[in-house]
Amino acid sequence: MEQVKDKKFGMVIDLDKCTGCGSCMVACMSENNVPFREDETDKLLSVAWMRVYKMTNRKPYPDTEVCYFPRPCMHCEGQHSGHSPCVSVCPAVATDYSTATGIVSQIYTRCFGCRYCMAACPYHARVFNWFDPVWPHGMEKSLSPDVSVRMRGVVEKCSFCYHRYQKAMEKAYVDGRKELEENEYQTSCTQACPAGAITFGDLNNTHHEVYKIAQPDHKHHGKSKNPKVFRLLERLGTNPKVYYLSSRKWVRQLGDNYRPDEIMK
Amino acid sequence: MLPFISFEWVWDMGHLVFHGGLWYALNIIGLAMTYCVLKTIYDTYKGKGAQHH
Amino acid sequence: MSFLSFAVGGAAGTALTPMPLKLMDDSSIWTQMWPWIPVPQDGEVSYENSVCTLCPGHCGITVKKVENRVVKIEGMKGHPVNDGGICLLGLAGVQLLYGSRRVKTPLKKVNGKFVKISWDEAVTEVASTIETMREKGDAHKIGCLSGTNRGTVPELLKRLLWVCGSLNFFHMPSVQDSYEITLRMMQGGSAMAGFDLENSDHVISFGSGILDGWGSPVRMFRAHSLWREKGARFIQVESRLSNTAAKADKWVPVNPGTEGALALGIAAVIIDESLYKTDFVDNYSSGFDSWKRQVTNNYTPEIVSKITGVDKSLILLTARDFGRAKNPLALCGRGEGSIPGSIKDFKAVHALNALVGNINQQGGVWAIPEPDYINWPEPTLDEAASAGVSKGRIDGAGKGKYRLAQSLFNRLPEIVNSKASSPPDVLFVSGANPLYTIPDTVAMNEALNNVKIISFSSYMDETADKADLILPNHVFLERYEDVPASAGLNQPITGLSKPVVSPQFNTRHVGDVIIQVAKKLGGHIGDAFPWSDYKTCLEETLGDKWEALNQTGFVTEADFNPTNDMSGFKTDSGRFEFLENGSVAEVLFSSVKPEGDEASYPLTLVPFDSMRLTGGYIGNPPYLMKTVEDTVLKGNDVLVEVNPKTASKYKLADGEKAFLMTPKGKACVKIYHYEGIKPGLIGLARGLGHNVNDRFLAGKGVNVNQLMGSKEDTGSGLDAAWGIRAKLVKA
Amino acid sequence: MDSALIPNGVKRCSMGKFLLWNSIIGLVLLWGVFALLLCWIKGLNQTNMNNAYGFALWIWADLAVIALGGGAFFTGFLRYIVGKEELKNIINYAVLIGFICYSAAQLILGIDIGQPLRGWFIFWHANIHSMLTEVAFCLSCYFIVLCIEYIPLILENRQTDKVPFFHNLTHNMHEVMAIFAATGAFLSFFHQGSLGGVSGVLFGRPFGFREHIFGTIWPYTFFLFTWSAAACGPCFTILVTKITEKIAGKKLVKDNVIDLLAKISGWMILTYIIAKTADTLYWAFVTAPSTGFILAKFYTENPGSVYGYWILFLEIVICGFVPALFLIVKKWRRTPVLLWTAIILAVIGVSLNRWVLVLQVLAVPVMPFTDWNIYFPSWQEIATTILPVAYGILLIMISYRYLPIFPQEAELNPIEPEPEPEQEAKPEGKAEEIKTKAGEPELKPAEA
Repeated sequence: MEQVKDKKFGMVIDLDKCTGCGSCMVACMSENNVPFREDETDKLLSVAWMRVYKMTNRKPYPDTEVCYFPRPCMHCEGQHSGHSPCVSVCPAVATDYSTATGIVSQIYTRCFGCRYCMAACPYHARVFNWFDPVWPHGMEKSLSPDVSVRMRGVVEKCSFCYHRYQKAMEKAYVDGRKELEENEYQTSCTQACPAGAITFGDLNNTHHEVYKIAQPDHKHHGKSKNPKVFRLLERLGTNPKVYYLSSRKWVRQLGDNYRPDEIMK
Repeated sequence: MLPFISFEWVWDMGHLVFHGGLWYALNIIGLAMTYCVLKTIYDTYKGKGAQHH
Repeated sequence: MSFLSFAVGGAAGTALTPMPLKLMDDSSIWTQMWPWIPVPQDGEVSYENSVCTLCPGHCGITVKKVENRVVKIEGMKGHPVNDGGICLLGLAGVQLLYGSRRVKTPLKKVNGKFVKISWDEAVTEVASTIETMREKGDAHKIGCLSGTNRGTVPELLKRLLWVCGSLNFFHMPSVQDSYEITLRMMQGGSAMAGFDLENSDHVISFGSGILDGWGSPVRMFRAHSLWREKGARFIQVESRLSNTAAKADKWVPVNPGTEGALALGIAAVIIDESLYKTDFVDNYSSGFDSWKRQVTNNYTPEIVSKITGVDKSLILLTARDFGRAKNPLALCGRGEGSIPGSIKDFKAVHALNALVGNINQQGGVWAIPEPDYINWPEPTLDEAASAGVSKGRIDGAGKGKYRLAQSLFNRLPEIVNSKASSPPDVLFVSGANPLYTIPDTVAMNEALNNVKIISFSSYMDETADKADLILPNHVFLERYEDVPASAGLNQPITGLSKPVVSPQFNTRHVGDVIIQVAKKLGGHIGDAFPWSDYKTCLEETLGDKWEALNQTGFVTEADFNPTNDMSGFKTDSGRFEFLENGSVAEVLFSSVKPEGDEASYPLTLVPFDSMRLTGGYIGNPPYLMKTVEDTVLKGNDVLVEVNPKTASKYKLADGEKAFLMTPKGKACVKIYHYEGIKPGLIGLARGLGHNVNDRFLAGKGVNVNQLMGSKEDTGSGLDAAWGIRAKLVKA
Repeated sequence: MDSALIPNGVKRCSMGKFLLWNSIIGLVLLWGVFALLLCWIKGLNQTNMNNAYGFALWIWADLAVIALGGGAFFTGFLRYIVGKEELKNIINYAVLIGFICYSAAQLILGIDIGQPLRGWFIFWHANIHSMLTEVAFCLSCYFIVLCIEYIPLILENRQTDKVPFFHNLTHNMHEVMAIFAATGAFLSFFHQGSLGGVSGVLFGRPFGFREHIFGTIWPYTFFLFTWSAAACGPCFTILVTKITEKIAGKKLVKDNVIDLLAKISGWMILTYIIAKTADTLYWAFVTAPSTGFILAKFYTENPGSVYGYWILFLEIVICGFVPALFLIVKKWRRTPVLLWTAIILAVIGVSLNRWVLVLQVLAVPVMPFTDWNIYFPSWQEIATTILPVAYGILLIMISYRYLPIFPQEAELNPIEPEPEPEQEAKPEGKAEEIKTKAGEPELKPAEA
């Protein structure tokens, strides 16, 4: 029997197309039963799996430029398989790296809220439920049964809409297939993005659009061969699976830290 | 935590070393304490300790 | 002692049993299923297509349901407007359906407080109100304000007013009105402006927030992405680095309010360097020569540079690029387009389009015919109605200096104050929230003080709160409604919004209410509404479209293609008019001066739009509030964008509290140092400062309309204010 | 009233004074318990932690008390394994302090985790690759050892000692204490080290990350933490002993004992701080720059300039080399002022080190477009951190009153015939006052 090949689901976000509208954030919230509170202006207490950062080139008017930067979970692979910053530190195996999909999972009922993973993640992709989630009377009707509601005191994060993968696989299984079509499994943000800035797929599959844009060099921990494509904080060795595309040099440079002597050249 | 029971368990070097060390230490503590208690029961039965007072 | 031994022994014994382990296990299992954490109910999943009517974009949506619950709204694949994409407001539509802001039953204000009434009582109340007005001979003092003027629901409202004796049907104005007026003046006839964005290779936007909610947002985003893919150029002319400006290939920072002058300046260069399309100008236009003279004489790059603050070289460069492009396209209308703006700006920009010959051309501006499927027989008016109708409109729209406008609700405070004509005594409000969205809300509030407001609002918004009677409509996910046109789309489209779930509360379709009120009134009025209910009315009206609409959710005219069609000009000359009536004054740019004097108000407040804040009649749902950046709102404080240079001049630190004062009002704000705003300006987001019964929205920030004034455009009578003089004082 | 419980040959204050001070400290304790309940019932929104500051005051307090409680394992190691006999005169107190520190750490961890009822998952679903798992296991095991070491002390109370079983148990446990001490040292080596690894393994946090020994096993901070706990823990033991002496108004441990411990500490600190300096230099010039960070990025341009180079100077020079020299040079360590200075500096030094490796790690922005995170604890966090301090003081007060903690006390303070109970009580009471007021700032970082 033919062995099912390991997937490496990943994303390319085209920062030239991204308008910073925030639809990806709401698409994610709505899909994943993300709670909301009366005051959501303290972004460090806010539960959001996808966050759109705004960065500027820090030049004065009128040379100012702005670029928006959507940041889901990077689903880091690390330098050796599954050694992502967060998975390696979780004391209770509440988060795990799947070598079959490349997805970093989070088991809410297992997490006991030590927040070590949050300290480990340089992307702030992980958020803690500081508060009990409360849906105003009637609004709980909008909750999706595909994703469980998280309780206070646990960490949560983007799952690349893993439940969608499961649903797609179930369907494929019923159809007698082992492999999914590219469009069968797409994340909620990818699907919603009105600018079509997000491309999602299998980075191991050379036919997938995401592979064609990201051009990951698997021999070098997935580093992109496309000069316009970069990953966030690549130098830390996190080996993230979310790639960014920008035609602007300053944007690409803001994706990582550089010493002054490196910026010179 | 326990082999065979918990699904996190993997039979690899890491688990053997880690849990080996752990159970080694726990056993020493347990055995030493058991020894103390048994010896104390024996001593007390022999009437030791009371003559101090 | 024996008890102590017993207790100690018991405790030690218990500790050795599996009980502590069992308790430990149980307690952790309890934390995994806390009773106060909701468990979403599973069930059969189904999908239904509909149309989102939360903004004029009218995207197709696919609603995901579990049993009879809506759990997600997604963009409809294959829809001509959005093809699968969806904006954040559309996504958060579920929260409007189930949200706490809903009006759950008809309400009547008694002694300043709302009391619940039955639908029979509500319908009777409305009928008797109309009856009384008619008996008093005040039928013309019944008014209606609708969010839109297209579709069967506004038409039913308009019809009800008409057969009762009033022509005072208003709709909320926007840039769509400005564009219609512009097209009427320059191309003749009545049509909507459509933009063939996807086929343009060079777009210049004069302050339009094409990525901030202008037009049909999702379609604009898709067009922008397409430009990126095929390398089309996109230039943004704006005084603030908006999201749109941030995405532009070139941001042309301009003095606010002078965008029209820049358009004429660009035209002058194009004429000067003979980059314009002689074919179109010579064969299909009229008045070009005198227009050309005016432009080239008065809008040389030097002069325009002085007016706009844009470097001469940049003007030349921008003009040449535009003139040389294959399919250039210029857009007008500030921000998301909620304020109509100055007609002169629109005419200047439209003339620029004509100059490069892109009227009814690929990648150009198209005249989209108005939807024509509503063809109800003219009703018979009774005596009271005829008397009322003969009194005409109170806002003067369609006559004299306001001849170009259809409706001028912004003039209401002025009408009340001047007592020139009689203000309405009764006002129906449907799909609008004028007490929040119309600039100078204080004046609007005063103007409505003596008006009996009958609201059809689904939500308890500012206007509904002031109403005497609320007859809550179903929200868009619960009702049928035809959705004609999509703002700025390059093809005629009709959509159908369908009920995907049964009504959650004791609400009723506004169409049904109108029909029932009419039947209650009886006579000619009842006769004018021959349908048993709204659905029947809709079905009959749509005729053969009904089937298709029910199946696919939208119908388009497949054969619509106006490119190279130059026969469509319905002006007297049958040509494109550079100059209507040959008037020189029309060419001359006149800046709409912001209200207030420069001496006491050295700065200028400019409202801005963003996708994350809805400035319209529907306030932000909770998920949208979640996306609002902390540089816009922090706690309950709104932040105003101030250039660091300006801030240091007034010694205002980043994050510091200050009072923002305009001739219209005062508000406490926080300072946000933003390099992307022109020095001297204060940027304030539209869409905050709601005063509604929703703790996720209310009391957060300041409603900019409270600080803004209205400025009547000389060309149309519509509101053209883009800013107001202001000052900042340390708190 | 309770004279039958008080050890033979020593004097204690009156029951009234004792209870009065007990209740004052008890009030502080209750305040802490109130805050603790708030955190448990309402959740961690009671703190000023946030998604950027998932680790904060509490984790620092944990790391610090474990380091300061390191005096117990290291003194035990010296006493039972190395064979420094003199240290038997301070080992009891070292064990008690260790017991307080470790129970405090566990209490704080119990508040710190978002789901306290699932705390045991760390054992049951253990991920052995996580430093925290190693910490949890070794820490719990070592706490058992500390309990075992504390039990004989309790049983040596005049009344319990009369019971033959307890007397024999005490005797037998003392017989095999070396085994427990050895196991304790083994466990401490690992959990102290693992605590060092907590930030050292965070390769997503260039401020905390360190190179690993053999490339993969443990970061060098693992050894630095064990070493620094062994070096500075005894200083804390000396400090608390000295404070207790001040409060009790009498000498409790002979100078030669203190002197020996201080000397060993001195050499330990010196070797540690040299290693720490080397580590810092390698990190500053090799490890961090390889990820694009230069030292200035960690220490400049932050709000209020809270995090500056002064931290490095304070930690390495003022609280490292200075106390090391003070303790190594015989003349200096025998000068009371310098001894006091040295032990206080050493305690501050190790606490500062833990602070930096918990809080500054999270304060430094890693994504280039984000800003520094600044944090200040909420009153609930402070109260719950003071809670174990109060608990520690109470336990010391009770233990000191009823247990023969200081074997040399009777010898150093022979009871004069016909003592006046009033006079006896007064200095004790005053001393208690000093303890709570003046003693607190020093005790806080230690036992919190």
